[in-house]
Amino acid sequence: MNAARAAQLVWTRELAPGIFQQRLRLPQIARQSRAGQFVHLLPGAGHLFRRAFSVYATDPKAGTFDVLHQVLGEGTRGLSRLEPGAPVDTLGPLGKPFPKPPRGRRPVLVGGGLGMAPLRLWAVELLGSTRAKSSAETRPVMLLGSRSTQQAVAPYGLSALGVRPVWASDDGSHGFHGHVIALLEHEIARGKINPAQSVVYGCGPERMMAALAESCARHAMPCFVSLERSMPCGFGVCMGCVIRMKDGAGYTTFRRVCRDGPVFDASEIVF
Amino acid sequence: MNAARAAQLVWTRELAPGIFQQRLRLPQIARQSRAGQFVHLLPGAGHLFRRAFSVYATDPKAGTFDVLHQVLGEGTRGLSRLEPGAPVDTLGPLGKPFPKPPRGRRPVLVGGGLGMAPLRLWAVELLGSTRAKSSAETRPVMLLGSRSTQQAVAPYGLSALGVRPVWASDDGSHGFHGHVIALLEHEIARGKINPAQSVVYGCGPERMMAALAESCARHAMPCFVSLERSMPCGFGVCMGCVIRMKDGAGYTTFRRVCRDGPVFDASEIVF
Amino acid sequence: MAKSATKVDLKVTIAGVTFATPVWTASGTAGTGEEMETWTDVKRLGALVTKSVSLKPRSGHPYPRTCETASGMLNCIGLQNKGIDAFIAEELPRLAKMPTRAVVNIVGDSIEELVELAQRLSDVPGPDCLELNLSCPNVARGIDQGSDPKWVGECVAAVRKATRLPLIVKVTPNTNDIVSLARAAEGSGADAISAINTLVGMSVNHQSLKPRLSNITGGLSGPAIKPVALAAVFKIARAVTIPVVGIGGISTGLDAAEFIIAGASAVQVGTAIFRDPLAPIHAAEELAQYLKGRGLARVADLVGTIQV
Amino acid sequence: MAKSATKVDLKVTIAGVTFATPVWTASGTAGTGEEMETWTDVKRLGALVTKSVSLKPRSGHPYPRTCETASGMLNCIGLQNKGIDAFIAEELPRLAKMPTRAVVNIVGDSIEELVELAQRLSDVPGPDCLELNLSCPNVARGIDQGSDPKWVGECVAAVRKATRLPLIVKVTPNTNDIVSLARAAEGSGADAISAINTLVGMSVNHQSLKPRLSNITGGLSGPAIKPVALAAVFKIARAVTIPVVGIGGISTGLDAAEFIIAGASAVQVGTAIFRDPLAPIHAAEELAQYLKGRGLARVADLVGTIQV
Ligand SMILES: Cc1cc2nc3c(=O)[nH]c(=O)nc-3n(C[C@H](O)[C@H](O)[C@H](O)COP(=O)(O)OP(=O)(O)OC[C@H]3O[C@@H](n4cnc5c(N)ncnc54)[C@H](O)[C@@H]3O)c2cc1C
Ligand SMILES: Cc1cc2nc3c(=O)[nH]c(=O)nc-3n(C[C@H](O)[C@H](O)[C@H](O)COP(=O)(O)OP(=O)(O)OC[C@H]3O[C@@H](n4cnc5c(N)ncnc54)[C@H](O)[C@@H]3O)c2cc1C
Ligand SMILES: Cc1cc2nc3c(=O)[nH]c(=O)nc-3n(C[C@H](O)[C@H](O)[C@H](O)COP(=O)(O)O)c2cc1C
Ligand SMILES: Cc1cc2nc3c(=O)[nH]c(=O)nc-3n(C[C@H](O)[C@H](O)[C@H](O)COP(=O)(O)O)c2cc1C
Ligand code: FES
Ligand code: FES
Repeated sequence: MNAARAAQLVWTRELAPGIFQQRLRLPQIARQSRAGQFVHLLPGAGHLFRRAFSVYATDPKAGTFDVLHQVLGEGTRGLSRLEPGAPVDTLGPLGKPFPKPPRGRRPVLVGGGLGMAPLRLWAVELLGSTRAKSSAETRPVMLLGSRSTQQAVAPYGLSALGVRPVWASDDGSHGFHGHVIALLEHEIARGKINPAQSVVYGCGPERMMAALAESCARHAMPCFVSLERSMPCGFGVCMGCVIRMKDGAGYTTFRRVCRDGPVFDASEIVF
Repeated sequence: MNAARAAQLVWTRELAPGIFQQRLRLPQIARQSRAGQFVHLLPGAGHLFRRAFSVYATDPKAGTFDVLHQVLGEGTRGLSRLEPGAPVDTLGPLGKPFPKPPRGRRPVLVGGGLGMAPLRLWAVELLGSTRAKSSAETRPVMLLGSRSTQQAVAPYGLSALGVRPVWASDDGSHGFHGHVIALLEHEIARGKINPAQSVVYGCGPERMMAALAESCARHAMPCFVSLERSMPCGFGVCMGCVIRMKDGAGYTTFRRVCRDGPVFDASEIVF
Repeated sequence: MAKSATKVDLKVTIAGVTFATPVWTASGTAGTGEEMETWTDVKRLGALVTKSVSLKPRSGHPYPRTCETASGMLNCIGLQNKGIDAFIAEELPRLAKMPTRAVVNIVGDSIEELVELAQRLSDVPGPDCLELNLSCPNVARGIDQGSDPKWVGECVAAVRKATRLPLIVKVTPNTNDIVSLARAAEGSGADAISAINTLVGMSVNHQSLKPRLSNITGGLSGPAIKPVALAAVFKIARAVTIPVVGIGGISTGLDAAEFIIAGASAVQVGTAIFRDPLAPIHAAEELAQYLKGRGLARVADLVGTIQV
Repeated sequence: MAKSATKVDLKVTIAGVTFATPVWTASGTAGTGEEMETWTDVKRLGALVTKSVSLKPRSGHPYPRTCETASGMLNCIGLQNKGIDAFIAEELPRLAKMPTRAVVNIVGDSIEELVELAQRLSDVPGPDCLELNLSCPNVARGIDQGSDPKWVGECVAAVRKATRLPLIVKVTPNTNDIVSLARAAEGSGADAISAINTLVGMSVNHQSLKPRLSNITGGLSGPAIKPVALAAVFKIARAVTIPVVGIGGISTGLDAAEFIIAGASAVQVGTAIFRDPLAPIHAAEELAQYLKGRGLARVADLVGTIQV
């Protein structure tokens, strides 16, 4: 039997205004989490509902895991203000991880804003499994979008592993001027990404994921997206966090993002 | 027009386990408060209701006032944990103060537990008004009851003014062994208090006030008691904080402790 | 929606009466205005709705009359009030002079009583409007009658005949069909509907094994009931053509905006006054800011703009 | 009350069925138990009450289906479920093996549907009890029928004939008279009453001007409604002789104790499970502590001990 347990806050770092990386200690999460999975954190004893965060980094030896979040409302504000040592009631890891790249396809990781978080862990896992035979052809490519330089957070520890994200920013202040999907198209157009030999993993705002799905479909690239929903329970009992399925009917019209996802084959869902 | 305003917490001192004295700065309260009146404090932004506390001390020159409270639930806990400098939304001063002693009657102040708080300010005011002609006959007498030594808090700054409370404690660890009403009877019996020339002011748990009223009635001493009620508004609009009046009928059966009190002539109310 | 530096006009007109703002006090939470004059600038209130007044004085229920609950409170005040004679003699003269609208809330055990109250209040200066409390859950027969559309219709029709004052009818939420109550009131000549009153609730002390209220059950109010109130206002506003006054858990200007979006033409702030007497005034200010931010010049431009 | 070092027995018997503890899960908040097996020790649950199952599969309403409110939440799941065929084929076998009682909650658009559901569930291993959901506020006709004592009576009578399984009837709080509903159910052969389901509520986004739920209105649950639920349980328990199962805003063992004091023989924990799947188990533990502290050996010793 699993159960919610108290993680211990190790530290909090404000990486950009309102954007926080937090390290928590809870060995089972550090050990079990796979990229794409999330933890459901209780921001404090006074809160009635948990908040979902992708697992951003893990250190199984130290028994710690990291989350990356942006202060939006009371939940994230509460978390960001905790003192080191504070207990954080944690349920997880939850959800299904990213599926492995199909044979012969190079992973292209496309993230918007803090959608980068699960992709960062995914890049680390991909590198771990391919390091031995790591080559230009199998190394993950990472395309990241942000509003501006200020909001662009470099994926934690990735550059040391030799992955350099290609950036796009809405205002052109950070890399490619434009949307990250435009960047993807640009990279395909100039031959940097070969759709026939790529698989896309996306995480970011829903509209971006819809555009990504559309673009991948056009290029006949498999595409997996990680989705967000308001999640009362996070472990599959409330049926609140649903997404509409293309081939669903009756009971299967809607599936739960928390348990049947958060990662879905983009071609199967209705945005 | 008055209005609730932000007082600033100057300091908090834990006088006994769970018993706190807090000094707040808000010149209008410091200036206007009279003994027996109370302030209605909001323990924090997340709280829906205020909490009532007797004004314990004032320093009109410094613009500060003190409260003395015991941590019972969320409200008092929230207050006790505030950091110096924190704003405390304050409504007050509220309620009617203690009435002046009738001519020729020496004030006897009878308090139980933190009921001592308004009596301490009353003693200071009485001394202020009678200091010039202060004598053994007009000086207030103070009888205080507590459960044990541990819980006995000495009235702030009174000994410097020459008022030494006579103590009673339930377990005999602090002064007279027994209830403070028994102490009052004892003082009357041994001639230290002359009912014909005394007026009693009481504050403490309701049962103690009932016993005090009964004792005073028996000795034909005028008696004024300060009462506590759960107070949703504190300024007279909700009709929640009522006490039953002996001579009431219809609308006047119940009166508001917050606005018609909290100080009442003990002979007029039904405990 | 055009966003421009509009000058916002908070005035609203309901049943021919103009109110300085759409944010009023709720009955039973601002007394008869005397204390509000001490603690707020009453001319910035849209209206002062008085505590329910009955024909005869009422003592109300013994203490304890209130208790706190999760995001709300229960009360069983029991309509303590001095009765219409003393109200007219002692309270109305002051109310008449108060620089805000006075909505006098009346309650009765029978239609006859309500008719008499309405008549008495029609011949004296002071009341700008009457609010009929057909929904107080604390009086034995209050709920059953108030949840019967037929009774509501008869009641409103009788009071309608007895007075020329604008009539706001306050309906009970303790029903399966608040819309029928509102329709019945409208059909019988109500000028506006106000909703909601408190929900029946209870609290138990697990140490003493006693109810926390002297009258065992009481009325639930505060933020906890806001969703119930919003649903009621939304449904009523779609079902009637007269204005709706939204009540229930409103503390801020954004709360007020939500009710107005859902269809309310004005709102009342109740329990939130206990925390801060200035709550209705602050809410009106915040509402003005909100309207300005959306480029709306008048409250009416927001009423019922919900997109469904 | 004697306080002694009693060994507390949490077992309760309702309609001839014995439950390990009086703290159950509430319908729609624990699925059909699969996830609860992952996240809790189900044998320490008094019972697993399943999400409502209907005759045909239902898709439910589109996202957004939930939103947070002050001390509560709204939902308009819309009874998404796989229908009785798939339920019996895929869920019941697991439920039958689960080391806790299985209370199967059924919902239907008509009496005939409910009868058929009850029949289908009577012939298969698994269900220890049926709970009739006559109160879901999210389906068009749910409320009106469920608040009509006559319909409730007919419905329960028909289902009663169709099954020998113990019948718990879950009544709606969206009524002026929940007691009549409970009485009607008792009169028609219900073995127990459960109350309450959610209150109708709504939330509005003042930025988008849209309702926060896809279905506009939804059901309010959580601590906000606890006072309403307690009042309902108290009143029902005094009006019927069959056991009452209390539901609404219960998160802790002390909450459970309050309902039991008010007259409930068992309770269900709903929304609190979303915060912590172990909530019902922790509540049962805390309840045992509480009973021990009062020197009570059995839950039955606390039922209805309210001092009024
Ligand atoms: C699987 C998953 C993984 C996530 N990973 C991350 C992450 O790594 N970093 C990060 O910053 N955020 C992440 N989010 C979003 C994060 O959960 C929300 O930003 C957070 O719940 C907002 O809470 P709040 O109280 O601060 O904001 P509020 O806006 O006050 O929240 C109010 C309500 O809206 C819900 N809500 C609002 N927006 C979202 C949203 N986009 N997703 C889910 N619930 C929402 C909240 O749960 C809550 O019910 C993730 C969400 C999901 C579902
Ligand atoms: C006029 C007046 C003066 C007071 N002066 C003092 C003082 O100087 N020092 C001090 O320690 N306490 C004083 N009290 C009592 C103090 O207000 C309560 O102890 C406090 O409200 C408890 O709040 P809580 O949230 O910590 O406790 P909780 O027990 O969690 O409060 C729960 C609810 O019960 C109410 N409540 C419970 N007991 C009381 C009570 N005895 N009086 C009023 N409300 C109560 C609270 O207002 C609240 O609604 C005074 C009360 C009144 C009415
Ligand atoms: C203490 C108290 C007393 C009330 N008295 C009355 C009353 O006399 N007449 C009436 O119509 N409503 C009365 N109400 C109901 C309020 O006017 C209002 O309808 C309800 O409280 C919901 O609004 P709120 O959540 O803003 O408080 C009372 C409410 C409270 C809290
Ligand atoms: C998300 C959600 C789904 C629910 N689904 C059902 C349901 O299918 N059938 C039912 O009878 N009650 C359903 N309920 C109502 C609960 O069983 C319970 O009666 C109500 O939520 C009050 O309890 P609570 O405050 O503990 O949640 C649902 C409640 C929630 C929050
Ligand atoms: S959040 Fe409850 S089912 Fe997904
Ligand atoms: S506390 Fe509201 S009238 Fe006294």
